[in-house]
Amino acid sequence: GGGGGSSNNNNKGGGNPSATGPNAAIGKVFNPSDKKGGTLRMANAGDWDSLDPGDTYYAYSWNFIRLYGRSLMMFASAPGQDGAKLTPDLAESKGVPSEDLKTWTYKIRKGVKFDDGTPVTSKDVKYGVSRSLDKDTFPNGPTYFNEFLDLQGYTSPYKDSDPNGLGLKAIETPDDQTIVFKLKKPFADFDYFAGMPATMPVPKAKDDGTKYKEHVVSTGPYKFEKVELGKSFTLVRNTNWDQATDPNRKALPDKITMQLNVNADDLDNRLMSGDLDVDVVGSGVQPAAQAKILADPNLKNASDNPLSARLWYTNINGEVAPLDNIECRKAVEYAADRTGYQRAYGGNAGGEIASSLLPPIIPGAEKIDLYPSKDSAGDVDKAKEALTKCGQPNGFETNISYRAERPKEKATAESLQQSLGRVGIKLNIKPYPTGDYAKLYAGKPDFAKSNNLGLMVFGWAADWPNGFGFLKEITDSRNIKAAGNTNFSIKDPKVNDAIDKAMTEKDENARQKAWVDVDRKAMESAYALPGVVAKGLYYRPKNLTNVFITDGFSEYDYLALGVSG
Amino acid sequence: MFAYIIRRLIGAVILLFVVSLVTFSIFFLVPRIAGASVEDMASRYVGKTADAETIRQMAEKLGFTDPLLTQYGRFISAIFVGADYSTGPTTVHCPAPCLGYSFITQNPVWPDLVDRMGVTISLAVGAAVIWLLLGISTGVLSALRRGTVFDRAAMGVALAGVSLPIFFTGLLSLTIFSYGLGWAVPGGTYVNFADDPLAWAGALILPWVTLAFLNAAGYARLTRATMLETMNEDFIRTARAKGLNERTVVVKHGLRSVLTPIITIFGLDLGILLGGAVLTESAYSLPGLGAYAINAIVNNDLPKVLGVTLVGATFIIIANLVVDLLYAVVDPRVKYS
Amino acid sequence: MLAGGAARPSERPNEAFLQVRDLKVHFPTDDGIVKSVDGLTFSLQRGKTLGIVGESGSGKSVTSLSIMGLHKRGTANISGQILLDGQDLVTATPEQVRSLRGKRMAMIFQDPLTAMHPYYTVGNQIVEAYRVHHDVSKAVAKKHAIEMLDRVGIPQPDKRVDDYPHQFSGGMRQRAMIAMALSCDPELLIADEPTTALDVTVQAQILDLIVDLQKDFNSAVVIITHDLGVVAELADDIMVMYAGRSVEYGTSHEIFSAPQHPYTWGLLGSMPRLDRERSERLQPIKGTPPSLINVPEGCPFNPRCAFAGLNGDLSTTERPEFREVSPGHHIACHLSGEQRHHLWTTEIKPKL
Amino acid sequence: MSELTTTPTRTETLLEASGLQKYFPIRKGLLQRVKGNVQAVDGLSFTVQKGETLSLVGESGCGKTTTGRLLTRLLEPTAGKVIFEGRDITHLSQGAMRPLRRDVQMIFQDPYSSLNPRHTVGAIVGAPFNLQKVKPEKGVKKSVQELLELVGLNPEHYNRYPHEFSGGQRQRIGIARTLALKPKLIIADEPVSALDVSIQAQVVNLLEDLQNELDLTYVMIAHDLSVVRHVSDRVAVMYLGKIVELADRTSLYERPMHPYTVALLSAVPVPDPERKAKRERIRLKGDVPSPINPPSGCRFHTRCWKAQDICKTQEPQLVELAPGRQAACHFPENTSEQTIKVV
Amino acid sequence: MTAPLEASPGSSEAQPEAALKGMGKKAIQGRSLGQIAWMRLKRDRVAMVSGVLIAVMVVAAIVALLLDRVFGVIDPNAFHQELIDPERGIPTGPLGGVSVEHPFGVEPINGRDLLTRIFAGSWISLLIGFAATLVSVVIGTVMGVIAGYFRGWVDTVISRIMDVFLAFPLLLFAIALVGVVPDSAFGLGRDGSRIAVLIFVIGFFSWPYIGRIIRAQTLSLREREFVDASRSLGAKAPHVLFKELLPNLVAPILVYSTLLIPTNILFEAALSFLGVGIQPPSATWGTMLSEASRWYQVDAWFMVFPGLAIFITVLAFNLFGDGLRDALDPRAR
Ligand SMILES: Nc1ncnc2c1ncn2[C@@H]1O[C@H](COP(=O)(O)OP(=O)(O)OP(=O)(O)O)[C@@H](O)[C@H]1O
Ligand SMILES: Nc1ncnc2c1ncn2[C@@H]1O[C@H](COP(=O)(O)OP(=O)(O)OP(=O)(O)O)[C@@H](O)[C@H]1O
Ligand SMILES: [Mg+2]
Ligand SMILES: [Mg+2]
Repeated sequence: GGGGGSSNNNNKGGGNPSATGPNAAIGKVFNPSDKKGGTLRMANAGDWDSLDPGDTYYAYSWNFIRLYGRSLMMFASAPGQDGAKLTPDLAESKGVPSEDLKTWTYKIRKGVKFDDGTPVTSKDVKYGVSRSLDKDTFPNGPTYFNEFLDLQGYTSPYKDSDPNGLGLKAIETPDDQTIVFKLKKPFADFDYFAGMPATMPVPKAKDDGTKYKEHVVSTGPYKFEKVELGKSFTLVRNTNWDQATDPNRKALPDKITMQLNVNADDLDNRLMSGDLDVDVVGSGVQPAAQAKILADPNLKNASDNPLSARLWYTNINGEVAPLDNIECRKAVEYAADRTGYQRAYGGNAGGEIASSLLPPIIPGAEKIDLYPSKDSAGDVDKAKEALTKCGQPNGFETNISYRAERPKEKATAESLQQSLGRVGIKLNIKPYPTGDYAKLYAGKPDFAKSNNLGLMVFGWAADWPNGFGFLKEITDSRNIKAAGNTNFSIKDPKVNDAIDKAMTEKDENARQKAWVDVDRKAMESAYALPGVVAKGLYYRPKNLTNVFITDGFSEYDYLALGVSG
Repeated sequence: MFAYIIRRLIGAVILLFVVSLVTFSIFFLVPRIAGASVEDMASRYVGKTADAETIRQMAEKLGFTDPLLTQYGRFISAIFVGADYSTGPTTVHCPAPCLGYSFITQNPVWPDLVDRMGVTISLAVGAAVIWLLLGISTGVLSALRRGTVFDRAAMGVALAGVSLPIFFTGLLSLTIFSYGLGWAVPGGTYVNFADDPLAWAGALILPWVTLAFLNAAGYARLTRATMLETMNEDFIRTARAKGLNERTVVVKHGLRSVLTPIITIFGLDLGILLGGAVLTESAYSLPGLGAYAINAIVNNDLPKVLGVTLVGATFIIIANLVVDLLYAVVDPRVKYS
Repeated sequence: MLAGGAARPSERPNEAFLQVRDLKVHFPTDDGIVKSVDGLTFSLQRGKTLGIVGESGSGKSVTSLSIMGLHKRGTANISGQILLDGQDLVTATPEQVRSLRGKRMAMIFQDPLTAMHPYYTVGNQIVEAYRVHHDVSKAVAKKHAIEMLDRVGIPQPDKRVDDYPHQFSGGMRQRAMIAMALSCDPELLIADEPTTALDVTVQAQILDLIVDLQKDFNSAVVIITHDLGVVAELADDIMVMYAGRSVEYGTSHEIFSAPQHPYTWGLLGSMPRLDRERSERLQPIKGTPPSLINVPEGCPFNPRCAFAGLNGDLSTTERPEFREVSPGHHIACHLSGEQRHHLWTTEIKPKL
Repeated sequence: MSELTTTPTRTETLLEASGLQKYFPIRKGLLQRVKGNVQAVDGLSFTVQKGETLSLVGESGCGKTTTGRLLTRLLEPTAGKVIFEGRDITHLSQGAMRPLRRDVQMIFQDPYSSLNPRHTVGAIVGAPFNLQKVKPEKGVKKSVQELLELVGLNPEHYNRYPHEFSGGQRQRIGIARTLALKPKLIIADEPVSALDVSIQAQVVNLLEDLQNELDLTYVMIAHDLSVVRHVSDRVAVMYLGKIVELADRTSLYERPMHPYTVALLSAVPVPDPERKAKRERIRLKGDVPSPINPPSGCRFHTRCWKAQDICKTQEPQLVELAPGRQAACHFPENTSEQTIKVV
Repeated sequence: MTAPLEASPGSSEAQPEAALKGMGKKAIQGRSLGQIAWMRLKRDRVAMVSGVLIAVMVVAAIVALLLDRVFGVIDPNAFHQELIDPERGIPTGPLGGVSVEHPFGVEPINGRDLLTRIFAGSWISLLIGFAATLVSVVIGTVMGVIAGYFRGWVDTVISRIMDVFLAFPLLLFAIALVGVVPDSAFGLGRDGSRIAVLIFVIGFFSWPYIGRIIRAQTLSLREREFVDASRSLGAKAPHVLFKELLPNLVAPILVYSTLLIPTNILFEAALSFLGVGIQPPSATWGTMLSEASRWYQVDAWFMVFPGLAIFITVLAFNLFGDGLRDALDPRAR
C-alpha cells in the first residue's frame, strides 16, 4: 500500500468549509447525494487509447474503467489522499504475499457476475492478465506484468497450447475463487499491480482480441450500450451487477454518455454552459476557459484547482556539448525564469513552481531548492558565474525541443529562450510531433544528440502516487533504451545507487526518505530543470453531485459522480 | 457517350492507382529518406514501453521489412480481394474494398470511412446548397447593378468571407451564435440524419453557413464577372429585341450561360470538400473525413491516411466526371464521343 | 398570320410608317464623346425597303439599335425623334418600347450564331418570341414556330424545330433568325448586315427570302450593309451614311445611275464589279474613316475627298446642308449641281 | 482582249501540287480508333507559274485554307506532293524547311488575329529577320521601316501596337512581314475579306503593285468572286475539297464550264438595280454537304440541276476540255466556243 | 476554391476595333495596351487604393525584414510579462493591453508586442504568399502552355498529372511533408528551410489550378493566326510558346496571381493552425491568428490586428486583382 500519512497540500487555499466556493471538491465531497438516475454527459477532446482493460494506460481511463470493470484491487472512491489508497475490489481483501514477497494470493468475491449473468471466476481474471501480456495485440497497456511475472517464455494465450488459454504458469487458479501470482523477483507493492485494469476478468468465450474493445464485457455497474470507435459510446446500467458484492461503488447515474474528439475549447464552453458534465481527460480547462473562470467569481466558485502528481519539466541533455559540463547545466538551472515557466502553464492556477522533481503531493516529498533565486525569476549572476566556470563565459547556443501539439510547451520553450537569452544561452526552438516525441525524437538518444537537443521540454505523471511510481521511470539511467524512453537525460550513477537503495528499503518511512534522496541527487547532477507541478483547473457544472478530487488519479473521481438534473 | 464514360472511368482507376502510389510513397518513403529506420516506423505501433525485440517483431509483422513494392502490392490487392488480419485469437477477413487495417487503432479502415462519409457529405452538400444560392444571387444582382453601392457592398461582404480563415470564422460564429446568443447548438453535437433529422440540421446549420460564407464569395464574383460578360453577348441583344422583359432576359438568357463556369468550379470545390473539410470539421468538432484524416496524419496511421486520401481522390474524380457530363446537359454544343 | 399586312388596323397610308428626325446618338467615353449618329433624318413607308450603306463605323448599327431601343441605358445619349407609326420612341418609356419590340418592329442580326442563345433549341427561341406578345399555350406557339420555319424554307421543320442553333448551318441559322423576327408579323423589319457572314450562294437564298417575305407581310424593311450589290438587289431607296450622317439619299435607281456625292462615287469606284469589264485598277477612297470623336470640321468627308478644293475652303469650314437636289434625292455636299454633273460624267463614270 | 496581255508569257513552274490530300481523322469509341475523316482536301493537282496569280475560290469549308496551309507546310499532307522550284518539300523536316520559309510566305485571313497583339509593329515586321537569323545590311530597324514605307505605312509607327491600327493598316503590316525576306511565293489567305470596301481596294492595289515591283507570285485564296476576277490570272474553283474547275480568268468568268462555277457566278449580287429584274439566277438548293461523308461520284451531284445517274456513281476527273481550261464534270457547259453572258 | 478567372484571351483584344474606331487619329497617338490598362486602373479608385496599400505593405515587409533580421533593431520576441495578469495569462490593460508603447496591445502569457510582431511577421507572410504564387504560376504556366500548344499525348499526360495533383488532399500532404523535412535542410537560416518547404508545398501543389486555366487559354490562343504566322516564318516551338503565346497570357496570369497570393497567405495561416507553419518564436500573421483563436473568448483583442492584417491584405489583393482584370479587359467599360 502506498498511502502514507505525509502532508498533502491539496487543501491549500481551499480550506473554506462552506459547501460551495472554489476548491469545494478538494479533500471533501462536494454536493454529496445518493440520488440515483439521470444521464452523466462526458466528453473527451481526444480519443481513448482503448476501452479494453488489457490495453489502456491513460490515467483518466483507469479512473473511468472502474465504472464497467472490476480489478482485484482499486483506488478507493474517496476524496483527497484517501483516494490514493488501495482497496480490494474484485478481491475479498488485499493480496497475501509469501514470505519472500514472490507469491501473491487473492481471493475473489463470490457472486460477482459478467453483464451476461455468468459468474466471474479466478480463471477469467487469469485469462485477462494473460492476454494483456500479448503486446502484439495489446500494445498500449503497461508492461509491469511482463516484467515481474515469472513468465517462463509465455507470450500470449492466443499462442497457447492450452485450449482455454490458461497455460500461463505464473498465475495459478487452484479454485474458482483463488488466484495466485508468482513473481520473478520480490516486490512489496504488488497490490498496485493488482489494481491495474489488466486484472479485470475477461471471459474467454467473448474475447476476440483487438475487437474486444468494441464490446467489452462488463463486471461493473455499467455496461456498454453502444460503441462508435473514435466518436462516442454510451454506458447503461448493468443489471447483473449486484451492489451487495460491491462496497466501493454507488453507481448513481442511469446512463453515461461519452463523446470523443471534441474540440477542446468547445468542450470547456459546453461545460460552462451546462451542456456537458465532465471533461474526462481530467487535465483541467484550456487557457481561454481558465482566464474566463478566474475572472468571474461565479465561475470561480464552481471550480477546483488541485495540485496533482504531475510535473512539467525540461530535460538537460548531458550528451550535447557544452551541457556535458555540469557547470553549464547549472547555468541553465540558475538562468531559467521559473515564473515564466509557470505562466506558460497558466500561472498560479496552472501549477506551482517546482524546485525539484518529486511533486509535493507524493507522500514524503520534501522541498529541495538547490538553485534558488529571488521570486524564482532566475539568478543571472549565479548563472554567469557557472558559465564562466564551464568555460563559456559568453554563453552558448543549443536547441530546445517540445511537443508540437502542446501550446503550453511551446510557451515554455519561448519563455526559456527569453530567460536563458539573458545570460547568452541562445536557444533555437524545435517542435516535434507529439505522438512520436518519445519514440523518434527527444526520447531517442541518438536523435537528440545528433540534432543537438540540449533542452527537451517534457512532463511526467506517476502511475501511482509514490516515489517509485514517480521517480523510477524518469531517473534510472539503466532503463535508457535506443528509443522510446521516458528518461531523456538523467544519467548519474549516484542517482542509480540511490534508486537501488530506495527499492530495497523495506520500511515505509525510510523508503520515502530514500526516494527524496533520489530526487536530491537528481537535482544535484542538474540533468533536469523542474518547471511546475501541475494544477488543473476543473470546472464543476452545477448539476454534478458527489464531486471530489481523488489523489489516486488527480482528477474528479468518476466512480462517485451523480447528476441532479 | 457511353464509351466516353467508360474511358473516363478507366482513366479514373489509373489515376487512383497513381494517387495511392504517391501517397504511399510520401508517407512511407519520405520518412525513410529522412532517416527513419524500419524500427523507428514500427515503434509507432507498439506500446510505450516496448523493447527493441518487440519493435523488430512488430516491424516484421507489419511487413515494413519487405520491399516497398511488395507492401504496395499488398495494399492494392487488399482493395480488390480483401485481406486477413490477426485480432489476436483469430484472424478476421477484411472484405474488399479493404482500404487497409489500422494497426494503431486495430480496426479496418473502410467501415470508419463509410461512417465518416455521412458527416462530410452532410456538411459539404448542405453548405454547397447555401453558397450556390447565396453566391449566384449576389453575383447576378451585383452584375446588374454594377458600380452601385449594392455592388460594392455585396462584393465587399463576399470578400470578407474569403479573407478570413475558417478556423477563425468558425470559432467566431460558435461564440456568437451558440454560446452568446444561444441560437445554435454548440460544436461536437453531430447526430446522424437518420437518427434525428432536426438535431442533424441543428448541429450543421452553423458549419453550413460558415462554410458557405467562405465559398459564396468566389461564386458571387464568378457569377458577376460571367454575367457582365454574358450581358454583352449578341444573344442577349436578340432576347431584348424579341421584346422579352428584362427579368426574363436576365434569368432565362443571362443566368443560363453562367451555369457552365459555375459547374466547373463547383465540381472541383465539392469534390475537394467531400474529401474532408479539414478546418471546418476541426473547428466544429464534426466527426467527418477531414478530422479523421488529420488524426490519422498526426498519429502517422498510414492505412488511414491512404484510405482517406483515396476516398477524397475518388470524390474529386467523380465530381470531375459528373461535371464533364453535366456540361453536355447544360450546353448542348458539348458532345462526348 | 401569314396573310400579309393588308388588313392592319393602324395603317395610315399617307404618312411614313417610320420617321427619324434629327436623330443624334452620342456615347460619352474615356476619350471623349463619340458622335456615332449626329443628326440623321429619314422616313420609310410600309411595304418599302430602305437600304443603308456606308463604311464600317459610319453609324449604321447604332441607328438601327436606337430605333429598336436596344442601347444600354445610361451609355448612350439619344436625342431627336424616332416616330413609329406616329409614336415617339425616344421619349417613350422603356416598357412601352419593349412592348413594341418583336411585335411591331423586329430585327435580324449579322452573325446568326452568336445572336441565338446556344443553350436553347431554335424552336424554343421562336416560341419565346411569339409568346411574349401572344397569350397562347406552348403547344400552339410551337405549331406556329414550325409554320414559321417552314415558311422560311427549313426542310422538315417539325423535326428541326427541336435542334439547337449549332446544329444548323449558317444559312439555316439566318433563316431561323428571320423566322423568329417575323413570328409576330412585325410592321418594321430591320436587317443589320443579314448576309455578311454567309457565302454567296446562301446569301442569294436569304436575299430572295427577304424579298418574298416582305411581299407577303407588306412590312417596312431597313436593310443595312456595306455591300452595294446587296442593296441593289433589295432596296427601293438607299441612304449612304458617312461619319454618323447621311450624305446621300435617293431611290436605288438614282444612286446607282446618277450618284451625286463624292463619297458615293468613291464607294462605287472601290468595288470590283462582275457586271463591268475588268478595270485595270480599283479606285479606293484614300485615307481612313474619321474619328467620331473628332469629326473633321466642315464637311466630314473633306480630308478624303478628291474635290474638296474645288470650292475654296468651304469644305473645311462649313458643314454642308443635307438638301434635296432633285425630287426625292438628297445630298450633303458643297459642290454645285454642275460641278457634280460634270465630274460624274467626265471623271467618275468612265472609270467604273 | 486586253486581259490576254496580262497573262504571263513565262511558263516557268514555281510550285506544283499533285494529288494533295489532307484528311483530319475523327476518333471515336473506347479506344479512340479513327472512325472517319474530315476529307478537307482530297486530291488537288495544280501548278503555279512564276509571276502569276492563281486564285482558289469556293464556299466556306471547301478546303481553301487547308490547301494554303499544306502549301506552306503548316500542315502535313495525308498524301500527295508539294514541289517548290523543282524540289520535293512534302516531307522535309521542320529544320530543313526553315531556310525555305524565306521563299514561301503566307498572308493570313484575319488582320486582327494574325498579328500578335503584344508585339510592336517593329517586332512583328522584324520577326522574319530574327527567326531566320538574317542580318540585313542596314540593320533590322531600318529595314523594317523601309518595309513599312513600302506598304504605305508611316515608318514612325515602328513602336506602336497592332490595336492602334485599322484593319487595312493591320493587313498592310502583315504584308510587310511577309515581304521582309523577299519571298518568291506568297500564299494569301483571304487577304481582303475582312476589310471594308474602300480599304479592300487599297490593299488589292497594294498587292498588285508589289507583284509588279518585286516579281512576286501569288496563290490567292478568296471567296469574293469579284475581287478574284480583279486580281487573278488563273482561277481554281473548289468544291468540297476538290478542284472542279481551273481556268484562266477570262474564260472562267465568261464561259464557266462547271455547273457549280455557273451557279456561283450567278449568285453574286450585282450593284445595279437595272439589271436585277433581267437576271436569271441559278439558285442552289441546300448547303454544302459534309466533308466527313462526301457524296459519291461527283461531289456536286446532290445540288446540281444537271445531275444524272452517272454523276452519282462515277467521279469526273479534272481534264483539260479546252486549252488552259480544266473542269471536272460529266456534263460541262460552254464546251463549244460560245460565249454566254454571265449577268 | 480556385479563384475564378474570366479574362479570356479572346476578350482581351476581341474588339480592338471598338477602341480604335472611337479614337481615330488623335487617339492613335501611341498608347500601348499597358498604358491603356494603366489609365483605366488609375481611374479605378478602389483598385488604386488597394494597389497603394499593397505597395506600402511590401515596403513595410522589407523594412521589417531588415530591421529584425539584418540590423536587429527591433525584437519582436521580447517579453513584457509585467503587462500580463499572472493568474489569467491575459493582458492587464484594456483592449488587449493597448497603450502608447504597445499600440496594438500585447500577446497573452508573455506580453510580446503585437505591433512589432505583426510588422516583423509581415515579410514571412508576404514572402510565402508571393513566392508560393510564383512557384505555382511558373509551373502552371509552363505546363499549361505546353499542354495547350502541343495537345495530343503531351496534353493528355500533363492533364492527367494535373488531375493527380488536384486529386491529392493538399492540406494533408502539406502536413506530411512539412513534418518530415528536417529543419536544417537547405542550409538556410532561421526559419529559412521552413519557409522554403512551405513555399514549395503550397506552390507545388496548387499549380494545376492555374495550369488548367492557362491550358484552356492556350488552346484558344493557338488557333489564332499569329501563331501560324510565326511558324510559317520558321519559328521553333520554344519561340512560339514563350515569345508569342506567353505575352498574351500576361493578363490572366497577373489576375490569377493577385487572387492566388491572398489564398496562399491564408494557406499558411491554415497550416499554422494545424501546427505545421513557421516555428516559434517567429511570428507570421497566420501563426498569430491561430494562436489568437485559442484566446478569442477571453482576449478577443489579440485576434483583431493579425486578423485585420490578413483581411486587409487579402482584400487589397482581391480588389486590386478585380481592378486589374477590368483594366485589362477592353470590353469592360
Ligand atoms: N456603346 C458604344 N459606346 C461607344 N461607342 C460606340 C458604342 N457603340 C457604337 N459605338 C461607336 O459608334 C460608331 C458607329 O458604330 P456602328 O456599329 O453603328 O457602325 P456600323 O456602321 O454598324 O459599322 P459596321 O459596318 O462595322 O457594322 C463606331 O465608331 C463605334 O465605335
Ligand atoms: N484541324 C482540323 N481538324 C478537323 N477538321 C478540320 C481542321 N481544319 C479544317 N478542318 C475542316 O476541313 C474543312 C476545310 O476547312 P478550311 O478551313 O480549309 O475551309 P476554307 O475553305 O478555308 O473555309 P473558309 O472559307 O470558311 O475559311 C472544313 O470542313 C473544316 O471543318
Ligand atoms: Mg454594324
Ligand atoms: Mg479559310
